[in-house]
Amino acid sequence: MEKVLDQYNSRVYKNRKEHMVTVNRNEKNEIAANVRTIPGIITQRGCCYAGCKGVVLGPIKDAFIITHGPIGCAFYSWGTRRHKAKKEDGVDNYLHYCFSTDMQEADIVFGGEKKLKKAIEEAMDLFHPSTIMICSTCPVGLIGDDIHAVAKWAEQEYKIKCIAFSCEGYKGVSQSAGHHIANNQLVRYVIGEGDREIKTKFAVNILGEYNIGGDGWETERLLKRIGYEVVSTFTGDSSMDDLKNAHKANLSLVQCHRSINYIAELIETKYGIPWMKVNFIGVEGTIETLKNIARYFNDPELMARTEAVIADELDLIEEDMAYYKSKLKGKTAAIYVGGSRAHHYQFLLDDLGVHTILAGYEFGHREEYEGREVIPFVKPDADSKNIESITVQPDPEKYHVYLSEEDINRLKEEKLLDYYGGMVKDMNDGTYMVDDLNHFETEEFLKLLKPDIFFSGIKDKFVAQKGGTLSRQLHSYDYSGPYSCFRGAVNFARDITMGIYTPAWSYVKTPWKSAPILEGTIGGGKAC
Amino acid sequence: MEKVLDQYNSRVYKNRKEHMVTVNRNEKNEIAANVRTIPGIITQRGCCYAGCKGVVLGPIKDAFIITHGPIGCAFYSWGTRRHKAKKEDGVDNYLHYCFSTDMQEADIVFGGEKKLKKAIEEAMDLFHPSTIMICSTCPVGLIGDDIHAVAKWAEQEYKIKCIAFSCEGYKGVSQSAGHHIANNQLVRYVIGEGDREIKTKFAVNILGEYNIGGDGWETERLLKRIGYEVVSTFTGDSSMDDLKNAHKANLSLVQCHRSINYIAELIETKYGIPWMKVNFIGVEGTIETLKNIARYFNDPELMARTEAVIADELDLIEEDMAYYKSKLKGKTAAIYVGGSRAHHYQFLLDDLGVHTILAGYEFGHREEYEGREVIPFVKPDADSKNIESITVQPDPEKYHVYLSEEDINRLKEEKLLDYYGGMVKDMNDGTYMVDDLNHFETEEFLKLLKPDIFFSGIKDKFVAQKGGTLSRQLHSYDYSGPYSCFRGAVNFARDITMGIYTPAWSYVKTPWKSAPILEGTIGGGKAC
Amino acid sequence: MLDYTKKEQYDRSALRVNPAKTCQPVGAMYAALGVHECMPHSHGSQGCCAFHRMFLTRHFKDPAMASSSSFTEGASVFGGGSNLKTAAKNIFDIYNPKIIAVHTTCLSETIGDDLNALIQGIDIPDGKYMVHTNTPSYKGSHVTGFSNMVASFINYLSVSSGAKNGKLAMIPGFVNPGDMREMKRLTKAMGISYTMLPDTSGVMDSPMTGKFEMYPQGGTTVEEIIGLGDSKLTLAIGKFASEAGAEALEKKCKVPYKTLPMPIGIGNTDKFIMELQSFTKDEVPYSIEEERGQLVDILIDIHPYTYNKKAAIFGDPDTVLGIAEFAMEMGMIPKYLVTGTPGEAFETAAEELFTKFGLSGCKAKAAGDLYELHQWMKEERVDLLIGGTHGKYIARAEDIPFVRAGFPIIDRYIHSYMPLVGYKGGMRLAELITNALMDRQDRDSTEEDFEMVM
Amino acid sequence: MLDYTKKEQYDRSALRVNPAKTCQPVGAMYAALGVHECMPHSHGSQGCCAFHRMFLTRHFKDPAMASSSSFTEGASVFGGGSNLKTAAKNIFDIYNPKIIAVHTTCLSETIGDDLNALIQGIDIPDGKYMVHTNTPSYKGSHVTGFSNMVASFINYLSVSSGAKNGKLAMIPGFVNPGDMREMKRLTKAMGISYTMLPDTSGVMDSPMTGKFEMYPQGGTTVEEIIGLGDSKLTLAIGKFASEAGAEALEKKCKVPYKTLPMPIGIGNTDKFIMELQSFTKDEVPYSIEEERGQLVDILIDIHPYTYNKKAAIFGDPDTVLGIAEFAMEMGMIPKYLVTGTPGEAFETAAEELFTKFGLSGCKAKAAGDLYELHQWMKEERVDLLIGGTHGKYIARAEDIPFVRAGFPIIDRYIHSYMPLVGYKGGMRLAELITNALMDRQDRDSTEEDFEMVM
Repeated sequence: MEKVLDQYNSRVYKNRKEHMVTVNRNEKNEIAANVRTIPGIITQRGCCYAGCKGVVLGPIKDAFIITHGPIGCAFYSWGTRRHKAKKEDGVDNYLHYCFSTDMQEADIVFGGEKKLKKAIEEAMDLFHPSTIMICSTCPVGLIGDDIHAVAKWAEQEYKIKCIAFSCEGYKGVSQSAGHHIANNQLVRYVIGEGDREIKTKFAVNILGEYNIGGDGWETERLLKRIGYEVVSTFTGDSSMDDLKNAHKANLSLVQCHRSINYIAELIETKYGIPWMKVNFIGVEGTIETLKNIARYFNDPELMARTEAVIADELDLIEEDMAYYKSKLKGKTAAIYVGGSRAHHYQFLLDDLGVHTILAGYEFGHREEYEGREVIPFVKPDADSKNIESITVQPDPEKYHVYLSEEDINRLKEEKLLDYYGGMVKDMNDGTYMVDDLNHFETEEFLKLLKPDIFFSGIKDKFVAQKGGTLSRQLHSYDYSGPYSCFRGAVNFARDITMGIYTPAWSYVKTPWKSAPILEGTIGGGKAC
Repeated sequence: MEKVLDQYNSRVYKNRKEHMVTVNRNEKNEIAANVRTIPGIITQRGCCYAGCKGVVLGPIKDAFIITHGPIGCAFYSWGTRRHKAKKEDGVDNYLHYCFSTDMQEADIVFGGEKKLKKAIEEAMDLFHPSTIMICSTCPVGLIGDDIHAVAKWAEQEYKIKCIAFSCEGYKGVSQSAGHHIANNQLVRYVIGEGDREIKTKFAVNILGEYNIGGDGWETERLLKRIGYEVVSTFTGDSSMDDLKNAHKANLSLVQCHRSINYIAELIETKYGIPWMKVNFIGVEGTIETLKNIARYFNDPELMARTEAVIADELDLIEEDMAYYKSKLKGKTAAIYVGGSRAHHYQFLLDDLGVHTILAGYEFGHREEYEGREVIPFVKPDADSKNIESITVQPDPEKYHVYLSEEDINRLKEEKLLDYYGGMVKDMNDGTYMVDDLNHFETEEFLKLLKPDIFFSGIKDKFVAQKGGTLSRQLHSYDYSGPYSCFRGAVNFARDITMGIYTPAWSYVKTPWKSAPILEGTIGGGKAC
Repeated sequence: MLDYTKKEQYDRSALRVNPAKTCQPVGAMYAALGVHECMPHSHGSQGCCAFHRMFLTRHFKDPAMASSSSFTEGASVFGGGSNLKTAAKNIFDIYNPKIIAVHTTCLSETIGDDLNALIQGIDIPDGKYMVHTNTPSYKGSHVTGFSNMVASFINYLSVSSGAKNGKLAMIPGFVNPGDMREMKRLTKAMGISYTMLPDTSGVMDSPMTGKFEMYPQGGTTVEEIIGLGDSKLTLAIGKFASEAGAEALEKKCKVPYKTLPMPIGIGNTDKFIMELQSFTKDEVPYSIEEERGQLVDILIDIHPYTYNKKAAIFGDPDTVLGIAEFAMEMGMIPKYLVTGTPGEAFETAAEELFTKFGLSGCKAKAAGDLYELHQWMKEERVDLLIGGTHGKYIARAEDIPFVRAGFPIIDRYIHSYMPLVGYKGGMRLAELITNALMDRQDRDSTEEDFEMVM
Repeated sequence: MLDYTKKEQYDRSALRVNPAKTCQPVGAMYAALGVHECMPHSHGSQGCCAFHRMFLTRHFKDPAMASSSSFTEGASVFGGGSNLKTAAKNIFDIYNPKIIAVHTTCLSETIGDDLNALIQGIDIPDGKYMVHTNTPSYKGSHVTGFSNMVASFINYLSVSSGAKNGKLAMIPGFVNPGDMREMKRLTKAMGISYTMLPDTSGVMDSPMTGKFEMYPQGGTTVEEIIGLGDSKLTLAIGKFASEAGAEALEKKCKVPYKTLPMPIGIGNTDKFIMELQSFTKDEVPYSIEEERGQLVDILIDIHPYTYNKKAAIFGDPDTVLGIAEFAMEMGMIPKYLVTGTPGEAFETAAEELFTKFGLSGCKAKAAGDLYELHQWMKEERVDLLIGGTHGKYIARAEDIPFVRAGFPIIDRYIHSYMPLVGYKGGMRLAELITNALMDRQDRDSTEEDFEMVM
């Protein structure tokens, strides 16, 4: 690690040193996270807009999202994130569209509200959406457009739902700020409005599951097979109506802790529904998760069904997993992805005998590294203080509990509820944990650690590969998936196996460089 | 014409001079045709096998044709001739298959009958055809395989129809010999065997229509619209069963005179059905043909229906034809194709205002040039004598007449029946008629006459085009069609219009050759 | 797919739906990647840089290295000067480029950061360079950004020494490395000494070597850019993407220039070659004449499959105009031409082309979008859609054959190596188009019309 | 489509159904077209010549000039000597070639015409040549005919003067002009002086000039063939198509030779380049290294779309083996390999490849046909079919993506200009294959799985 840091100047050295930890289970493994990236350092981080529109809101299929700003941001977030959604009767699906006010110089100079209103008017004429969301990009905040007032106007004018998100790109230090802003507005304006009838008491929300590559569908399939009712998924393949009914569930399952924990907590406060950190990535992880959920619901039949389904699903993948494990055992991996995936995928890699030797988050907070116990000790800084935190009160009508307070408290004590332990507890001594891993460090760590696979995103994928290290994108799954639950594990195993064993790697070396004057028999030809 | 001939040595000069005529209506316009091509002269002609298997037999969809010989001939005639055929319930369709005995050296040395028998055995096992045809290629005749004996064996062994065709490539002087051989066997073994019920008295055979590019379908559509029943088509989109019933018709329509006139005559002799030369190419040609047929059947209702259909079909194409004529009027064409097309297409070109300045046949006989009146004066030579001529007697049971002998004779006198006048009568003075137009002459005539279009085949198409003359294939229609009847005329007009007006022609000249040092403003750019 | 797109015309003035352009900075970043040892730098919040790198990487499947000023809310209030200063120091320190090429974003433009002043205040190491261009995202498009960045390289660096160096300056337009290679091959074949700016070949199509290179072998060197001032002539390939750079060089160093259309198709490549010939005065080598003759031969051969086929073409203006003219050379009807990039010149040039080829009933629109194009296609169907990946939804919705050409293509591979320019590029494009049309004919034909020979 | 093809295995020994080869003479004709000012001459009945010219024209969409002895029944009985004599006189008279290259047919072979004797009896004009090869249609295939014709050119013409000329002799195999150009480009780039025989580039891909040339600019000259005897080394590209010629040159002129696989894909092109390097001893230029690295880069990038995809490949043996190895380099499984050309060496070479790449369960068959291939594909489906046009029926019947590669392709255009050999050819082939697979994924995906980024 020092080898990497030593090449920095002193200011950068000091800063970056705090973002790196050599894991030692006997120590605190404190890490700096969710702080601003030093200018000029080639970070892989995105912005607040990407977190709000791109991650949290984007998957909502019937939300007509107008990006208010110049064209770029809308264009880049059009169809690129693989949050899949099915057509559904009576529910609009705008995922193949891209809407923007495409602000021009005059709008910047004279203000863009007028154009935004006109855009809404045109949207209503052409598409008749029932929900419009407005997401602002950088200049909007600076020129002072009041998008919230416009939203209010639209609601009155068209009798639709219209929600504004002030998610200008410069807010916060990464996508994380955008998640928070999206979470706040969904709690404020969406959750709790529904009145759908819930059919079983085993009713759950899946939070922080965006259905990338169909992960959410696979998770839902599994849960339904056991007997759960999925009330809402935040926000993969969801309609507004799904989200509005989230308060009807009896448990919230939190898959991606970072992007959605605000909602999980606010739902509990307001509606009494506790949340449980789950992990549907990896066979063992999925099994443990399923058992934990069953423990919460505490129903013998459900428990039996859980065991039966686990056995059956295991049976179907056993042979494949054994095969892939035989091909992958002993390989090493480095993971650097957005939020929780860098943690989750270590379980799946473990299943396959692959050791994770370096892991880091692009926009995680300290609790994703060190566990929620660290929250009281996290000091807010200028950047985080700029993001609004909202508070809610119990809803007198809709507040409901499934377990007794006693049971809940017991489960909380057991850290089964309202708890997330973070990544470091699952990492081995001597491995590395690096926050906001930048280009330079990526290059250096890859050279030093020589992992067999580097899991990352599109921006560093080819950097790694040019250097001879296989890289798979864990944001987009390289356009494959699903990777969740049992079947997903096989897909994942197949994909990395093919990457590692792809014959082209063996041609990287130019043969005439190693054997400049080769004589003799070639390809079955006769010698002279 | 002399300009072309003058470049030949004396022997070739003498020979080729006889194949060329400058049309003069006041003279005899005698031409040498159906005689062997001088070795070394690059002819476009094919062989006997091509005429027999390729042209006449190939289109019969449920005939399982085994080419007995080395692989090449079967391969070349696989799917390349565009005789289209539709799937039909209960009728096999082998047109997408290619069957051959693929003779090897041992078969040549020790004889190929055994392999042929085995091939039939395998064909029966795998395909269960109801008809097998055996077509022999060059070496088979030389080594003396008795394919007719094998055919007889197969008929007995498998209770199927099996017909052998000794159509070795070296027989005759062109494809023409092959037509004759095919015609003979079809009369001997096929026609007359059927017992299909004929529904109307307006029952016709269409002879010499191979449904290239769907021509036959269009002709049939038109005839049926008027009220005719098409008993059989020789052989486009036909089944064996269709052919077997040809003797039930009341009139044979002969489209391609050259390839089928043997059958037309033999049918008349044997079953009493007269034949009429028709021409469904060109609007005026089609109209005249339809009226002629109606005259034969001599039914007022049919005649009225004929007029009505003509009027209606004309109405549909009028505007298009006028448009294309406006684009094509005054253009000139040269035509060199297999048999009758060189004659037929002059009508269609006339419709469009295009003048044919040179025409010739690849394998026509003198009667296709000069008319059937010349037949008594055609001297058989060694090559033609080698092709069997068969004679038939009236069939006591199946002989039938539609018109009185008197009427028939009158129509014959009027040259409406049993007559073909040949091409020359429809050509203008000063135009050229060239038989077996070879490569050298093609090149020279194109340079001298500079026609706007050269209609020919694939072998000379690109010769013409490299020289800057548009060429359209009239064997395959360049994979377009149908070109027959009214609608077909529009297709044809469209195709040659696009060929002539295709912008690429204007780029043939390399610009820097004509303007080596071009200065100044280019493409809207500023001058220096 | 795209079920809410309606045939009926509707005049939008505010809502952009399914854009056919993106913002300036990504173009500037791409141009800067075409300079050797250059670090493109995005002066704004880090999301811009992330989006642009992501997008370029998706198109080229190669690393797109760039840095950011990583604005936070503070910088947005107080200006990005200190961010840029820190960034410059760190970039030179850590990544050691020869030159940093800064482009602005809508954020820094709205704040009003004065980049000239900021850069002057920065302590640039000896022998290193720092340049900038203004790329407000709310004006023009990615093509404008490309154009601006090229002009800024010239404005900052090019110097006229007073002695001409006999070289040709060439601005290749917003094209793929494969296109740049082809233009260079032709120029070399003409025996011309040239400098191409920018030149992303060797950078965005760099070979796999087992070693990552932050600055691969390709790209125009700073020395070459400086030397541009002594060029004899500039060829600006594509009015939209390249004229600004050529104008800058004329203004600064008195290098005359000519603007050529993108050399796609025969006529446009002819203009390119003739211009080269007029530069060198040498004969055009037979090899080029042969390629040209082959392409003409091909176009005549394939005309039955292309003639009168209607195409809708969208993408960047210079590329769309080039493809449209080639389509017309193939006898096709470029029924609809759409670019997201604003600029009347596009529509004017398109109308001139329609007139030249005697076509009526074709539409061209600048500052258009794919929603409108789709509406037109519903109103009157075309036989073929040509453009970048974003057309695939329309192609599927309308079941229309689709040829990917232009920028961006983010759902296919290898395209960036393969030129569309030059006669060779014409062969490729002709093959792509003909195959798309013939594949469709095969797919739609009945069994009895399924052709063995075509 | 092909409804009568049954999955169940059936052992045929006599009936050939849907062949994957054709007869020798067409190969000899093609080889002869690769000699400058040569008139290929078919000694047999004129239908052979017509069929072969037709077939070559359909593949190349360019004139295939050749003459015939125009046998009639008489010649078949009494021998074709007088026909040949007349033909030779007329050909020299009218078409004035430098050389006539006669090939036999099953007819003249069965008659037993002694071509050596016949030609000796012909009065050949001064400075003109007449050679022949025996191409009995009932042995081997068109590839054999090609091979025989090349050997005969050498046997007739090549002379060892005793002084080596330092040149490399190269027999390129039965490939397209585009492939020959690419092999020549690479050889030139290595700084090697060479003679390629035959060389149909410039002949079968000749440009449109508005003037028909019976003998276009391309082709190996007779002088060059004579000079082959002084070559330092022969490279026979493709055992089946080229070894016979190389052997002939060794036997006649003591020129040593090496047989290389068709340079399709990385490994095979590496062998080609290494062999060239071992010939010249010079360094391989960076431009070639760069192309290679680009191809490797591409293969790594596309592997998720190609890995473990099963392909059926048919066509000519050298080509099929080359494509198969490239497919394996792409991580594909070349499940079925079929050539119609007989020769155990094909199956042996295929088995060696399967072993080299650790694959089991793949089948290879020489002297096979498309009926059997189709049966296999029914038994176990593949993801892709690669071969000439005749595969299109199977592709449609089984709804399997189809990449056209090899000979003959008679239903598409432009392919003959585009190399499959060399690293550049690899890029093309990789693009064709990947696009076919990705287009299929797009076609078959549900709307919700239809991907913008791939």
